[in-house]
Amino acid sequence: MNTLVNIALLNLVSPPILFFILGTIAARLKSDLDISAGLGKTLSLYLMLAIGFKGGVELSRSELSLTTLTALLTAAMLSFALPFIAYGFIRLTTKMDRIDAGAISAHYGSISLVTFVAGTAFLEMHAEHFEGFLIVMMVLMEAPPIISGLLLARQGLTAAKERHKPLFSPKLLREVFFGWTIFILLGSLLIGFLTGDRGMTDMAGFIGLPFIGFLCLFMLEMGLVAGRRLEELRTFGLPLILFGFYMPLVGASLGILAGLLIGLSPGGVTLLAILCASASYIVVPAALRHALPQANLSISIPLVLGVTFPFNILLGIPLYYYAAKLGWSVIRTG
Amino acid sequence: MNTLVNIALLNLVSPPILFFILGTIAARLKSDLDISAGLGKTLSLYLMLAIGFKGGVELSRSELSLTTLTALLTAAMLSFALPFIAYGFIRLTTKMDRIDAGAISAHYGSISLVTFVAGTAFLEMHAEHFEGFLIVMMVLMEAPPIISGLLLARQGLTAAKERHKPLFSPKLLREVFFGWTIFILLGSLLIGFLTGDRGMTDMAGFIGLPFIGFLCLFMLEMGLVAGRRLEELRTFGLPLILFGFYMPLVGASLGILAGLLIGLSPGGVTLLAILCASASYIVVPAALRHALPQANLSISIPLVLGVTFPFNILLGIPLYYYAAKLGWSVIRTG
Amino acid sequence: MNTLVNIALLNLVSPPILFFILGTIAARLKSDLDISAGLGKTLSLYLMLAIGFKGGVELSRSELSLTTLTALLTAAMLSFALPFIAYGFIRLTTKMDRIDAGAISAHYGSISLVTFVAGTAFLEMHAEHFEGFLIVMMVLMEAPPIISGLLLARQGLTAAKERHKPLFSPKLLREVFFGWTIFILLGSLLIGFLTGDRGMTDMAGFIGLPFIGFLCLFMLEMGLVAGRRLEELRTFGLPLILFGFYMPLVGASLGILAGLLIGLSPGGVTLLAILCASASYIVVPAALRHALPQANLSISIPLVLGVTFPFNILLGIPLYYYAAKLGWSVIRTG
Amino acid sequence: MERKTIKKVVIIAELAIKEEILHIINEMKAPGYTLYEVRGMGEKGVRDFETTQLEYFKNIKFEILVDAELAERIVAAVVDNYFKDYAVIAYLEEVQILRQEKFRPRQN
Amino acid sequence: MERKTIKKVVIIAELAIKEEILHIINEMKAPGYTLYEVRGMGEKGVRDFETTQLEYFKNIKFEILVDAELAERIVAAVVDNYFKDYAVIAYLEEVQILRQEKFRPRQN
Amino acid sequence: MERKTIKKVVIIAELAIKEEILHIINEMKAPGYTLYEVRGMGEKGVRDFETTQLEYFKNIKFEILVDAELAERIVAAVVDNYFKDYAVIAYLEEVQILRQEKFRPRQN
Ligand SMILES: Nc1ncnc2c1ncn2[C@@H]1O[C@H](COP(=O)(O)O)[C@@H](O)[C@H]1O
Ligand SMILES: Nc1ncnc2c1ncn2[C@@H]1O[C@H](COP(=O)(O)O)[C@@H](O)[C@H]1O
Ligand SMILES: Nc1ncnc2c1ncn2[C@@H]1O[C@H](COP(=O)(O)O)[C@@H](O)[C@H]1O
Ligand code: NA
Ligand code: NA
Ligand code: NA
Repeated sequence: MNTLVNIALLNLVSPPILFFILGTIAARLKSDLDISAGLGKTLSLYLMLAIGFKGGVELSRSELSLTTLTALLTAAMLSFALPFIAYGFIRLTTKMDRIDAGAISAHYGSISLVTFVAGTAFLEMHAEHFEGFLIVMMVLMEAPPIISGLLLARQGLTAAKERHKPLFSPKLLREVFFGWTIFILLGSLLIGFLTGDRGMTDMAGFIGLPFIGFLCLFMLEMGLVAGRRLEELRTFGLPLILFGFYMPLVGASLGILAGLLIGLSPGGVTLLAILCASASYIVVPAALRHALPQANLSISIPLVLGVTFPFNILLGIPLYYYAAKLGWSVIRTG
Repeated sequence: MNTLVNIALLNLVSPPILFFILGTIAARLKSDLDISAGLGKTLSLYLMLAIGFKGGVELSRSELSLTTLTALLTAAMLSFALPFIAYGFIRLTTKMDRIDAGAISAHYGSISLVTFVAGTAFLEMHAEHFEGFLIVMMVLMEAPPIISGLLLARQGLTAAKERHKPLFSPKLLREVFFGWTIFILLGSLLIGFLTGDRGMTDMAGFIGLPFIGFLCLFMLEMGLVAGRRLEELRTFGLPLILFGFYMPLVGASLGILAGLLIGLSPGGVTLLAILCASASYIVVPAALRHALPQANLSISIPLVLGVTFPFNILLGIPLYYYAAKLGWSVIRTG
Repeated sequence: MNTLVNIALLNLVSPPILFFILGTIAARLKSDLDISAGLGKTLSLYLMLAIGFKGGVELSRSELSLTTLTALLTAAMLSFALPFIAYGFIRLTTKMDRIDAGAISAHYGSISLVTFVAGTAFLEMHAEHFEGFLIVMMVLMEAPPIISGLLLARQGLTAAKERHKPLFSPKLLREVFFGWTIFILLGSLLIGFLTGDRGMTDMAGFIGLPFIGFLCLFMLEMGLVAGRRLEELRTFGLPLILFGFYMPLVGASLGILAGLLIGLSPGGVTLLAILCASASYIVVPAALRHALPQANLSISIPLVLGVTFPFNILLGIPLYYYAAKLGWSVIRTG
Repeated sequence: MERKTIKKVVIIAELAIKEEILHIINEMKAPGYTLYEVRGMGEKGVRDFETTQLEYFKNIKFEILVDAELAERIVAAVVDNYFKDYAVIAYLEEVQILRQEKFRPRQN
Repeated sequence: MERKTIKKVVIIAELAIKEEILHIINEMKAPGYTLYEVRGMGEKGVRDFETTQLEYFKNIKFEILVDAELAERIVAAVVDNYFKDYAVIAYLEEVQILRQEKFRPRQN
Repeated sequence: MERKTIKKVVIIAELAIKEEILHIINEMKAPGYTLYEVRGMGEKGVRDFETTQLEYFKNIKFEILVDAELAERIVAAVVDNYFKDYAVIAYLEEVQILRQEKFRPRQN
């Protein structure tokens, strides 16, 4: 039977995870192993296109229900709320100023696509189905935390003129709503939805068969990226490092609760937990460079990539899955 | 039954077309969605290798017939003739000088590989077979229009010394005959021909299964490229814009007539129409930079990429197919 | 029945070889056909990941035997010994100084992954199985010849301080042991070993189906690279050019003998021969730039890429296979 | 050939403000610019990675050939708006050109 | 260390004439060159795209360290042959080098 | 604005010694550097290929803005250690900067 340990081990010996570890080791040993810039971008593009398209086809099979709507709403609200919690923890446990604390909290409110994709691969391994609209939920969780993060950080801005300039510059809005990640995700989702199963037969040889392989390459790069960030954690205080570990747990717990409440499948609950637990390192930082240039990304990035991302990939995902199943069976039987 | 409308709609909701549209929208909304340079080149390389190889295998199955030879000859002649027609239209309807008119006409005499590939994907969707030598026809249509275009443009060169310097510099010849597009196309065709079905079993997992997926990525980029060129059309006069729409129709009609005369299959006729209707934006411009540097490519490029390419992809192909089938049945029954 | 001629011809008309030839022709004709930098790196990465992973899975099926250990030991020793032979030939037949002779000999002691991969594809064509640990043998043959090559070259260093500075700078050691090629090969091997057949089912759609296609792209680039080096051979003396032809034969013969002695399968013997016959153009040159900067790589590189690599690919592999089979049947029957 | 001497404005900055700098260039009607993708290190730390994952660690470099007067204004605009919060440096060099008119501010 | 001052010829041009410029460099026996892939904007319009589809919108930049006399001849050759029809600029800078002999015209 | 003049050290070298040059830069506490991937030709032959297969044919270029004194020391270190065996050149240029303090050697 699937004890937590079994699940965790099975996860650790899956190719994507092992390639992630390989990448980390390579980075630590200062190997010259490197993923060419172009390939990195291509792989993200591929993952988003594939995951979006699959989700769209999935959606085209089920009809829009009330659950869907509540789910989408919940996702947006959760991601908007999380930064306030994160901010509280940081301010309580560290001496970080409002600006950087707000910036970090925005990262943790938002999501990491790769963690989500790893989650879907993990669920596949356990033949666990999930709702297609979870990809839409993911997309809806990218932007809101930026707003709450900014609201929190703004308190720290000394210059009045900076504090009172409009929260959303057109630049920020474009960054957030027309950003390429969202664009390719929603676009592929829509295309998958429109072309449905016929489209899937056309695309299966591209987004189906080689998917795990591409994911492995991508995880290899993530390992390299994460491994290189570890260095920078040296200078961080313990409280901040710890935050990188427990914040995902906090997020996941909320995600699981919410998921159970709105009646997602076990797979769906797991993915929502993963979304809440994961932290952004692409969309949010890019947005903050414009909306909050005073924030120091060399704190948030190493924390997200060096601590939280590996934690979720290596231990978090199986843990969240286990908890989701548990909660689910409780409800069922209860 | 397949009315024109059905065919057109079926085309519009196929993944490649939808990704093209997605790309165009992204470009219009100034999204930072972008296809890394390397990937762009790789995708063209892949498409040419795949299409060339498939054509070669196809050829290896059928033996060389007289139709083949007449077909190849027709293709070369058609592409040589088309620029004169195009040139006439431009000079009659616009105030453009001889040099630029000649340059543009060369683009329209020549072909666009992607349009051709989209055409083959379209035919596959309709389970419509086509002759393998059509890829050879395509290759033979790349160069001749450059010659006729140059002949026309030369009239506009004021400096006598320029007008009388030899038409083909060695540089131009190399550009045209050893250019990488032709090289990879003919090369793969030859390899496909030599290795035949055995080669196909080796390559199917590469050029077969993921083909549509790669095409989608490529069409996404084409959408971005096309979308960005639209801007520049603003400054163009209506007559020129219109030319971008009706010239493909003129070309297609001639292509269909010729195709029916030389007895191609409905699929073959369609593809010949597509070749005549499509306009070059890689080989011809590159060649003209050397052979006719006085020509202003910032007129031809936006016209080809912003008007003619999208028109062929979105509406042209189904239209030409419909017409080809019609013509074919007429002949059959007649 | 499989005469040598049949085998050789069958090899010559396989897609990878034909694409290699296509690349060479393109380079000779100065076509602008080019493989974008990023793609080149990606392809090597892919080949190494795929070949390593497959080998690992292969290993996971067989249990570690004594043959394995002797095989690994033999491989390392062979590659350490070969440079002394190569050095002897060069010094006897050319006027080259100790430094360059030592440098070249290091190249020929070491191995070329692509040649090895081409060999595995060749064996597949002949439904010939080989031992999974041959990939480990390959990895073990990369570094030792650098040491022997350095020992030989050192004699030529005039400056005493250079001659007596430690043979292994930490830099060199890192270069050799944490170099990305070794890292990805061994890493993928280990991952393949750990995940076994389950891992293979996940990865088959990535490293299985499209493998030959990727190899073709890679061979196309190798053809371009090799073709461009031919130029530089002009200035080389005949004895050196000849060395590029007979040295692989010498290496292969030793490889076959050793392979038969330690009881490898016909496929295994062939691959060991290929490893001994092939010469390095990535790992060794990179290492020598640091360990022996005085060496002139513009002698070794053209020789390895312009002569030995093509020779092995076009003629060597079938020849070695034929000899291996012959030797094997002799032993069997005897 | 006799040469004129004009200024080359050099701006090395994080990718994030590329559009902002382009905006300044256009606003001030600079006759042109040349753009490089670079990596580097400075006050704001190391920005020298090959991966694309982390766009905000990328650097770009602008070179703008203009007359001294416009050069000063461009540098001033960059310094005033971006030196505090962004990774950016700016400096001037002197170059000798042939046809001065090519490097006059655009009229349109 | 005492320095010598020599010229740095800079040529920024559309990719289409790369081989032509290399030809000039070799003809004139320049001791060497350094090549950059760049993007930019100028009289001939914007040439600043990341896609490879449109090769003829790409720019390259040559830097050639040579003595003043050869510098003038290289620039002259480029200006005379390509300024009219192609996207190209050329200018000179002064640099201080250590070992002048390294930057003398090639003999062979 | 009044300007200060400082030195720009330029080092163009084969990729193989990138880390060595970075080491010198850090050792000497240079305030920063900018790195380019370039191609080229020189005494040590042509190093101008687009393929990645042959890493040792790649060139990099370092630009380091520092005061004259440190500039001399950096160039000296490169020349002494690498000019004999490696493909490398080094030269100096003068640039005008705004805020000198930004380009003082690092203290830490
Ligand atoms: N002293 C320097 N020499 C050369 N380039 C520099 C120097 N200082 C800064 N840079 C470049 O300018 C970028 C931003 O500088 P900074 O704002 O000081 O971090 C760096 O990433 C480098 O590319
Ligand atoms: N004023 C300028 N400053 C910097 N680079 C320029 C300037 N003008 C032109 N360029 C560069 O030279 C290329 C060709 O210039 P042009 O022929 O004027 O279009 C442009 O694409 C730019 O890369
Ligand atoms: N005269 C020169 N002008 C510009 N760049 C040069 C020159 N000489 C050498 N270089 C650059 O420096 C690199 C190494 O030079 P070398 O050691 O002379 O081969 C070359 O590959 C070029 O990129
Ligand atoms: Na989150
Ligand atoms: Na046409
Ligand atoms: Na060998």
